[in-house]
Amino acid sequence: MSFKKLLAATGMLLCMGIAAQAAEPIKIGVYLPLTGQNAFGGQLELEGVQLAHKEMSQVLGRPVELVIVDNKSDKVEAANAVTRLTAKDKVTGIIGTYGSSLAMSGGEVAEKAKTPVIATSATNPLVTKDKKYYFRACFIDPYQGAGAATYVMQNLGFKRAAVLKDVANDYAVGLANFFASSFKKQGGEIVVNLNYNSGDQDFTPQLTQIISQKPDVLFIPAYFAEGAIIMKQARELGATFRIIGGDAMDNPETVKIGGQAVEGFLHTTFPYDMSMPNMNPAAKKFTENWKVAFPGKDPNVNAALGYTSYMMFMEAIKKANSTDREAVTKALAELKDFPAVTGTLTINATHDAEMPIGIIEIKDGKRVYKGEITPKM
Amino acid sequence: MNNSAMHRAYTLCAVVLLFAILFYAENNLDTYSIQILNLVAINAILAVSLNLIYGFTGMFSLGHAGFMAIGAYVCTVLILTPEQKESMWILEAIHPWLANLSLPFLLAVVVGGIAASLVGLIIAIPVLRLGGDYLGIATLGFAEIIRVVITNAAPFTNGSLGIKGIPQYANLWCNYGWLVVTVYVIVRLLRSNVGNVFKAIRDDEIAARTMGVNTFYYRVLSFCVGAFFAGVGGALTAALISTIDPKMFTFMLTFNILMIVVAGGLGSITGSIVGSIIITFMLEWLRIVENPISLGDFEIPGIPGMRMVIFSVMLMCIILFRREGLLGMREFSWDALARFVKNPVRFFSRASRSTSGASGK
Amino acid sequence: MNQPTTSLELVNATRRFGGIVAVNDLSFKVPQGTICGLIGPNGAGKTTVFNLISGFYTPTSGKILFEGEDITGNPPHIVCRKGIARTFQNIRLFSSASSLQNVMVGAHLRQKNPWWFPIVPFLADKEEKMVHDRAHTLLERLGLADVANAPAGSLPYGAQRRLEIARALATNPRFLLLDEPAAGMNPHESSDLMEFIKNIRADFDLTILLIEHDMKVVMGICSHIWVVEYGQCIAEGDADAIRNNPKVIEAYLGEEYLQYA
Amino acid sequence: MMLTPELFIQHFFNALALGSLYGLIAIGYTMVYGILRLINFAHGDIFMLGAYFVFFSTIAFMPAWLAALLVAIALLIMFTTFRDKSKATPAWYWGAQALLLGLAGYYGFISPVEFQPPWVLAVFFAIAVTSACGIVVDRVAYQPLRDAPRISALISAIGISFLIENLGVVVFSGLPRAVRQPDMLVKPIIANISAITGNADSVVRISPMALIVPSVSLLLVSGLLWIIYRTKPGLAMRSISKDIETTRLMGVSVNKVIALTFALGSALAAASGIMWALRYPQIHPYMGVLPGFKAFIAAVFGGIGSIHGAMLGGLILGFIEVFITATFPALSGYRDAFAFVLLIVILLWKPTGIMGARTEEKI
Repeated sequence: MSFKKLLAATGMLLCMGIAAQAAEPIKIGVYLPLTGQNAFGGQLELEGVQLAHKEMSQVLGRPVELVIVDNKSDKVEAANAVTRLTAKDKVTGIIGTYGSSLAMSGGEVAEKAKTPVIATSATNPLVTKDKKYYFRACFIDPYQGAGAATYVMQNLGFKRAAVLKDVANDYAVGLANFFASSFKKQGGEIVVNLNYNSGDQDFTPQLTQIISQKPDVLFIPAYFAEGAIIMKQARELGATFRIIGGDAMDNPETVKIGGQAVEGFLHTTFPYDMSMPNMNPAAKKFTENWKVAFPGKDPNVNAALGYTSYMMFMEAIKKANSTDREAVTKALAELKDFPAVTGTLTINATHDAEMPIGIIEIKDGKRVYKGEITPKM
Repeated sequence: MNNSAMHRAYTLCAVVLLFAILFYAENNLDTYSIQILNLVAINAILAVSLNLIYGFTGMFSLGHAGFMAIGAYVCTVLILTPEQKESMWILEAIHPWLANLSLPFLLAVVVGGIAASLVGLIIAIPVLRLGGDYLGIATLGFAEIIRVVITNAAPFTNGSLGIKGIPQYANLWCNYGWLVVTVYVIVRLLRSNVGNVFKAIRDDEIAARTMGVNTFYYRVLSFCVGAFFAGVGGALTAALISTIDPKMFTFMLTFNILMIVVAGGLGSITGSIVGSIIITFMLEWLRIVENPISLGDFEIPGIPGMRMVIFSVMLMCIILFRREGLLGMREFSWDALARFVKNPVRFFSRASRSTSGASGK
Repeated sequence: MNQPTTSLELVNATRRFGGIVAVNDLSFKVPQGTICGLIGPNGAGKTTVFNLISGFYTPTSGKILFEGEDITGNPPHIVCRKGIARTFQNIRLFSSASSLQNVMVGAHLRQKNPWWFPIVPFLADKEEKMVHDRAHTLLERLGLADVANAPAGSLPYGAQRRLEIARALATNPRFLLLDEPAAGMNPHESSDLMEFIKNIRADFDLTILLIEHDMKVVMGICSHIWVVEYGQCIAEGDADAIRNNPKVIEAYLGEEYLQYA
Repeated sequence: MMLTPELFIQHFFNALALGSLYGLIAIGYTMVYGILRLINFAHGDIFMLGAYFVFFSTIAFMPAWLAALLVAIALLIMFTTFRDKSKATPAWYWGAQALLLGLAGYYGFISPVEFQPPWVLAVFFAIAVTSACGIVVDRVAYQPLRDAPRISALISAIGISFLIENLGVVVFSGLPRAVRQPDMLVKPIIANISAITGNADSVVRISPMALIVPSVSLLLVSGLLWIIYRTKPGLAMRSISKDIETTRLMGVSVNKVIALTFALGSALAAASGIMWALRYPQIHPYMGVLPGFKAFIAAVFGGIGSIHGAMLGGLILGFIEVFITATFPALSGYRDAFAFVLLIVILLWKPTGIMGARTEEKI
């Protein structure tokens, strides 16, 4: 009798213990540039993460808590942020960040702390290179650069390209280089390759030079705001060539800033856009939820990547059936055919998400999803 | 004389105690706290070196970020293995001179410091003829030029891509070791007659020249010693953060160090160290204001950027209401400590009356 | 009596600032071992002469010779090393440093150690002690020993003047320029000062040239006086000669006074 | 590389516009430095505020009550600063205050409407509010340190500059914003220059802003010179820059004149901020940093303290930047360093600048 009582009591205690444990939240860290020069991307992605969190705020029967840290677009702060998340907040995994150099800085810390991280839109190949714990929800720049080159070459039939890049920005320098080498490899010619510096707003000397070289197309691996100004100034100077950019141009503001000047502008991006035809179910769901949550704002690809990163973690935690960092890492590395907003997502050997490249054209002030391209690497 | 031998022994004990604390910290604190401790040490090195240039020799230099960049890049290029370099320089191949260079970390830090100090020398020779705010702007200009050159000299620096995966050699021992070296060297210099000459130049350059002081030589000397430790600080930052790129070394960085120096007290080494402890911790602590705070059901959303606003306001208050900084020109000394232990009330009432207390450590 | 050797000599020294001629074709010789005076009304160019000698200004034309050596255009610290020290009209002490440190700066010229010696333990101790002791001795001789550790800025005025002289003496000069040493002193203090100047001249084997407005001091200790007006020397001679020179009286007191007298 | 006439003309106008903007900002630096011997680090941020205020009044459909309130505060600051305290306050002063506060109250609480003011109004609004900000900066950061060593004030200047930038991030958010350009400013002017080249189809395209900017700048500078050389406050300013103590003894209210200097300098910075935003239509809280530095360099180059020098320095800097980038495209990555190299060269060669007067240090 007393033994049974004891057993029951123990059982009850055990149950309570489990219940208590269940109530304890799973912490997911988010480190994004919410201030500083990359803030525009970071804030969009944060909104995506928050939307996903609202949608799925529980996993394994435990609530999920987001720990959001601003890395201020600063690498020292990024490393600090990851240190804090791993050591102080003891998160299961981390989402972040926009900006490859920030991701690389945080990645070193995460690697040492053996904490899995999913980069939202850090596209530099070095981010996940030789890293066990760093993953990404996006593709990489060599692939994107090759995609842009292939599209310009194959679909548009251009042979003469010019490049104008921010020499102080690693993303721009990398992407420009991958574009140029792929373009040349395919038999094209880079007629002129000019630089500017972050923060410059007067591109007229460079553009005047480029116009005088008469290229067919100008590649600008810029961020949207700068890119839009470049296009404006180019059109003002009478440029008639096509202009193509990278994923960082993918922002509703591009059209707002650029106005008439961005007409006909092309850019590569991750395969999600609110205007895309035949959306997959995940994308549809994201779009609808977004419109409810942020009625004044168009859903955008950065938010989609933030959203996807969060969902990838949930999937991995479910698969691993654990919040152990190692187990989650393993589950992430094995993630395959996950139905994400940006298409069916598979993590490859270098921890990049394999997906086709979307091409968007601005037509009549509207973004038109032109289709997808899968370059041969 | 006997007294000073005692003080030397005390100081040695204090250093031993410091390392004992470090030993405890390394084994008991989480990586986040250790990271902050590391930043404290590096900031202190940088602040002390800037204080030597500005607080003790009176040269308003805003070029610290430039020296840090030189130290960081030189050290980094020297400690990476040839394979790492090959895989890192993905856009432009690394310059063949550098490809196979490799040095042990400690030596690389020293070389980084020497490089910074050589650049300091090259800058000093033309610029130190200027005085006051012009000197500040010219050194700021040089720091910017250094940054632009680093951005564009891809074969040497990997340009804007920066360098990643730097081995994290800069642990607590290394950083605090360098801090002790920095403080030792600078305090020894300042307490010798060389230090008197520095301070003479700061107080009245014309009178110093009349006293036969080759002010240009001593200013260059102080500038280069300061640049050396700034370079060391930069090298340690690189080996702590493990990635560097030109954007890290902007005026913002110089500003933070300048603020540590000003807040601690111009012309006080103790002040610089106290300042770097306070400001480094405060910058971390202020992160709270950017996180959402929930008071029961009511949630105050975090305001991004608020932290830097509060930080700026606090610093403005120091500049406006306590211009001489927390410690003024006072230094820690064992005598002062003894006085404090004996009678704290009297200690503070005396301290507030005279700003220049006993010197030395 | 032999012709005394010349310590310092100005040869046709001229200094222009834009259109203004501050020192105009000025020549004089200061004999070794004497105390000489340079007087003249305010703005006559006396301090400019000192600045020319101590190297802050380069003469527009003319030469400055010290013990036969041409020191024209040498920068101040070289002039000092050659053996010329000076004080300033408006005291220029290193105000945040202690008296002792002030004097030690003056004594730094005696140090031969490279700058990094102090970093190495014990390496520089001997020399530091030498400089320290030398500075202390000087303070003692000038009656400042009890304020050795006080900040120079906190000293009373007279002590500051003496400290400035002590600091100048620490550079081991053979020639000392004193710019208005008696300024702001009462008659009692200035007569003490006269004794003091005479004593240091003898003790340190100096030649002294001083600028002074206090005629009692000038007349009392200077063996030779030059009167400068508008950058030119209008009179020279010993105290009596100057006192009775009508040009000097005119320069100082104006023509009316002359007629009145 | 060789410049064709077409390219040359095009670059010329680009350089002219950029240089005028640098010049306008530089004047603010030079005025403050001339009077206080202080590098007003916050001037670049004042320039940023000017751009933001015009943005908010034209693009963001700022609520009218907020606009009216801001103007009211701005005018209040100016009136209280420049009011002659020895005389009785004129009735119109209180009348104006009451009217503005009434307007603010009406729109704010009785009939809160959103309206988009016409351009001219928006520009005046922005300039008034920015000028007030200039005065506030002086009050907060510099006035308490008037008797402090110059470097203390300089550190305070750096501090307030960072404060404004960080406040900008909080208030305006760190996101860059697009400025709506009126259509008439976008359509390029196409000029046939076959008369020069002899080639029938040689055409240059010049943005209207590239012509408007220099013209407006010329107008503003003439106005400023008139104030400085033909009015009583201008006389007081010139006199303070010669000797602040004596001017004070002459019974001039020095702080008032300094406030006026800040107001005028900030108004010019606001004007250049507005034109900058129209020419390079993207604004963000850090936009003032680089133009600020460059304009300061232009001021030093021209001879700090000299208004003509500042304008000339700005133009020269603009031309150097544009033409070096244009002639040596390989150097385009070093563009931001040109200004600093120029600074160091001028400091070493002639620290007083090309139009500055030499001053001797008194020993």
